[in-house]
Amino acid sequence: MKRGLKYDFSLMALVLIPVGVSINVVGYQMSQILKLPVFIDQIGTILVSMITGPWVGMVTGLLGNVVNGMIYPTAFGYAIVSMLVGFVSGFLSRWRWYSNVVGVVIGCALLNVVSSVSAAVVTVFMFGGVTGAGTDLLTAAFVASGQALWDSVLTTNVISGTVNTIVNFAIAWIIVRRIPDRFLVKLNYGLPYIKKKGAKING
Amino acid sequence: MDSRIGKLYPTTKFMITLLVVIISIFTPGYVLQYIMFPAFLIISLMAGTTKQFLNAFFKSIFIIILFIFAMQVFIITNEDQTPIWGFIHFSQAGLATSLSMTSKITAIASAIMTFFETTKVKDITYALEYAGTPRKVTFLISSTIQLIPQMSSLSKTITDAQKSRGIETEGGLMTRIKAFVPMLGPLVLSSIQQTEERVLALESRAFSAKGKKTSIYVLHKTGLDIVLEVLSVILLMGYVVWRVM
Amino acid sequence: MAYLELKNVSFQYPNGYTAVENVSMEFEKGEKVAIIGQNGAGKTTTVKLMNGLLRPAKGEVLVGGTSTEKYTTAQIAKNVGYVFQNPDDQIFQDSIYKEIAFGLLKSGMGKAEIDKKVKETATLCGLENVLEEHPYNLSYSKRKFITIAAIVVMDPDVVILDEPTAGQDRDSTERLGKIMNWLTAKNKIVITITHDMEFVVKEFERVIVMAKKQKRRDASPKEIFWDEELLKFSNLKQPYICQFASLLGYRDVLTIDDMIGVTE
Amino acid sequence: MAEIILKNVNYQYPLEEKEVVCDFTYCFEQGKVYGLIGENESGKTTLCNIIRGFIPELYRGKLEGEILINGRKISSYDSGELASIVGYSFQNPFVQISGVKDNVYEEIAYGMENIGVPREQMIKRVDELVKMFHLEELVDKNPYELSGGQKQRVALASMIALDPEVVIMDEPTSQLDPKSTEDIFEIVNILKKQGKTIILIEHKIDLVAEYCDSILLMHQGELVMHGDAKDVLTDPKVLEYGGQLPQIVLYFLKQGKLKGNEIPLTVKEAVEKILKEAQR
Repeated sequence: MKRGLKYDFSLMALVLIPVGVSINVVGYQMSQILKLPVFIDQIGTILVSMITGPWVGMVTGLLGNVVNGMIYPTAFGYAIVSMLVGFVSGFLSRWRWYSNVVGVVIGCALLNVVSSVSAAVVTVFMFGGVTGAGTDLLTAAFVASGQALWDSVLTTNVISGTVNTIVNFAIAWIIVRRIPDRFLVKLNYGLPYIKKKGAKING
Repeated sequence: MDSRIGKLYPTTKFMITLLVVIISIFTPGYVLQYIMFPAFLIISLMAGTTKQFLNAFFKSIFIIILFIFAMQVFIITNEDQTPIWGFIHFSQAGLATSLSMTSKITAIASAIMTFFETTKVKDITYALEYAGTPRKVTFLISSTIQLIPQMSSLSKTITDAQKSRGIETEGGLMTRIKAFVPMLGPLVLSSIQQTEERVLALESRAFSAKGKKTSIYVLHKTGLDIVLEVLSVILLMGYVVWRVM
Repeated sequence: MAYLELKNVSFQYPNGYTAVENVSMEFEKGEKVAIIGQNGAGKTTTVKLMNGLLRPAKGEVLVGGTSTEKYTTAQIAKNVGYVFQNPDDQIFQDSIYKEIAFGLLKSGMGKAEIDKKVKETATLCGLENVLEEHPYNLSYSKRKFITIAAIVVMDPDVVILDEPTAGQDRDSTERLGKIMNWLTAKNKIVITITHDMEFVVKEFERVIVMAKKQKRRDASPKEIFWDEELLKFSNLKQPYICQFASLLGYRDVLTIDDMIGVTE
Repeated sequence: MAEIILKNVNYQYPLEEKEVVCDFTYCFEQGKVYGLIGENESGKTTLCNIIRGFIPELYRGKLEGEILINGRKISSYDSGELASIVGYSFQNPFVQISGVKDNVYEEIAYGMENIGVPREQMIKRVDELVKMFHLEELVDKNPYELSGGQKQRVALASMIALDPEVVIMDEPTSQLDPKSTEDIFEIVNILKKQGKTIILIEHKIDLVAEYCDSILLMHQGELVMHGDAKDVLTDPKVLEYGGQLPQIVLYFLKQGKLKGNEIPLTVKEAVEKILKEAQR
């Protein structure tokens, strides 16, 4: 099947992008309201990338950071991280990694590596190794113990990122499994999540 | 946003912002860059957006700047460091790095914040469309900006509905974690369900119609816009010539 | 003694808008009450005060003689169940069975008993043949029955239905009547907000009219629908048969049978 | 002249085995108001989606039969063109709005912008519509912040902005209170006077009786009864198919003195009839 950009960016996918961004924002707000100790702000990006593929996922990630950046410009710096998360997650979904446990575990690990490394690059080269959040203390501790700045930031990101990635992914995954088949058939990447056996898209 | 600055054409403001960003990146030292902060503070005073400007600055940029100094000057190992206490030491090289880095961050962030605080998203999308950006792109921007507050308030209704069927949102960590999916789930499912109808609603408004589109909302460039734009271009060219020579 | 009681309750939204002013009402077990009134009259605010989603600025809400002030909404929900107007505000499971069973699963009830209760409630709500379906495979109006079932299955003493008749066809409206009667037969209180005057005439003996933030009258349908001054003030309309009777000069007619009676 | 012809139309949603619309044949004429009634899930909305071309374009699935609009096959229209021939309004007022405009004035113009209507012409048209639909107080408000009834009115105005010949309204009042319902039916009246063909899905049968010329009754995907409102809505068979009859009709049927289409449909007609007979 030919899968050009035009194929990926159907009107349905286009309408889902703002929804994905809003889910990122609302997910974050809810985690604040519930005082959860994790950073939940990628649910929408992961979710949308799962059902609409890498390119739409990437745009969702980008748009989320653009909207955020309009208020807090540092978000522009991290746009690349969200874009990569959406992009990689979209490919994993296209390759059907998300339909079995092994794929999910490896996929999560891969997502974590991608986001940790890209975030570390931004943090080190644009912001001198700090993010303005509590995790900076961890980075400082690594640096103080004699590690190089780059290693320290990366280690911090992997540590804090693992929990975040797992939680973000897990919630997105739980919810995707609950999207009705009726809707999934209308999406170009919805097929792996359809529960009805032997389902085919006709027409 | 109804100030003189707010009413400037978005492209004008964008060009000035871009000019500041380029100059800040390529000018050595830190004095010019730091001056940008009070300069943009004055601009936001004139535009009546000081509150947002300072709020965003202290919430995101200021902390980062402090941390960069702390990290680069006192913690990171440098060759010229003089010990103070334990792992804390002072480094002149670290100070130089911090000044260069934080000054650029300050200048660029100040310019970008001012741009978005003084420019309506609506004006930005208009200017983008006028400059030939496809409607699909501007659609994404405007509908996202419109949708976020709606989803946010819908999430409050959903929280209420779930409380009404006995889901606790307060208490121990486990209780709160358990509340997350019931709170977010309906939001996602209903909004995904609605995208279907939203697509139909958009099609009913000829969203996919081919051909040229028009706009009932218009912005006009004024003489001031032209002057400022020409000035920005001249300044940029002058700057490039000066830097290269 | 009344089981559910609102005592001189007022409510103001944080933006300063007063939605309900000095409202008092009492509900006895086994009662079925309709609340009618124009949009913005304060109906939904009033019922949200009953289950603690909103807290009164003045006055108090008593359930079983105890003030609800110190309880969370989730705790009050055990006694006062509230079915939201929009079913999509609460559906998040991938099968109707799970959606209905969700509340019971947390209560520590045994599996067999849960299964029995879910099936019984589903049958009452006309969902017995679609339990394994995804909630969103049903139409919007049918989804409302899922949320009704999800509340009813929890066995609260009070069930509040917010505009359950909106968008329902004849059979579904009749089913609503059946559900309400089943509940009152079990000595529950049913409070229904509705705009469907024919439904009110058919199903209720007690009607509360709200208008302009206050309770205006609490009486039988006959008294309400022939109180022309009240209807005019509250911007409500008589049921069609009443309009018909009124134009022909009859009074106190409520149903088709009444009308046939007076015209014979 | 707008004329919609459906010939032996069958449709099945993807993943479903049952046909939602079976063997539907009908001809909708210009300028009439059609009431499409029947129980929930009897295929009414699906039928409207077919007429609007959303099926099979957006829903996929299997569609058979022939659909002609003004003598041309529906599939030969492009979607922008169809939007200005067949207008569609939805049951749920909350998704009706475009979601990209921050005020009602521009919201109404959105469809015209998309087909490239010149600005001066748009302004004229929007001003007209604002007046016609009594939206003066709403023009500066954000469409998202309107009440359900207001949203529905704005959505209808935005649809009419494209001046479609056919207007489909899918349960426009189901989520509205009586006052807003009246406002919507007022609009139906305005559109009728403009000579538009209107297809109205509605459960409020007493209002259907008052405003519709012809009735189509659907039951399990089939068109089981159709004809003039006076003929269909006085026939007790409607009840057997899960449909409803107006209160006044139910009264006369039970009373048993009048038969068939002698029975008045609305309060007004009934009172007139009785008073006339009393004079005689």
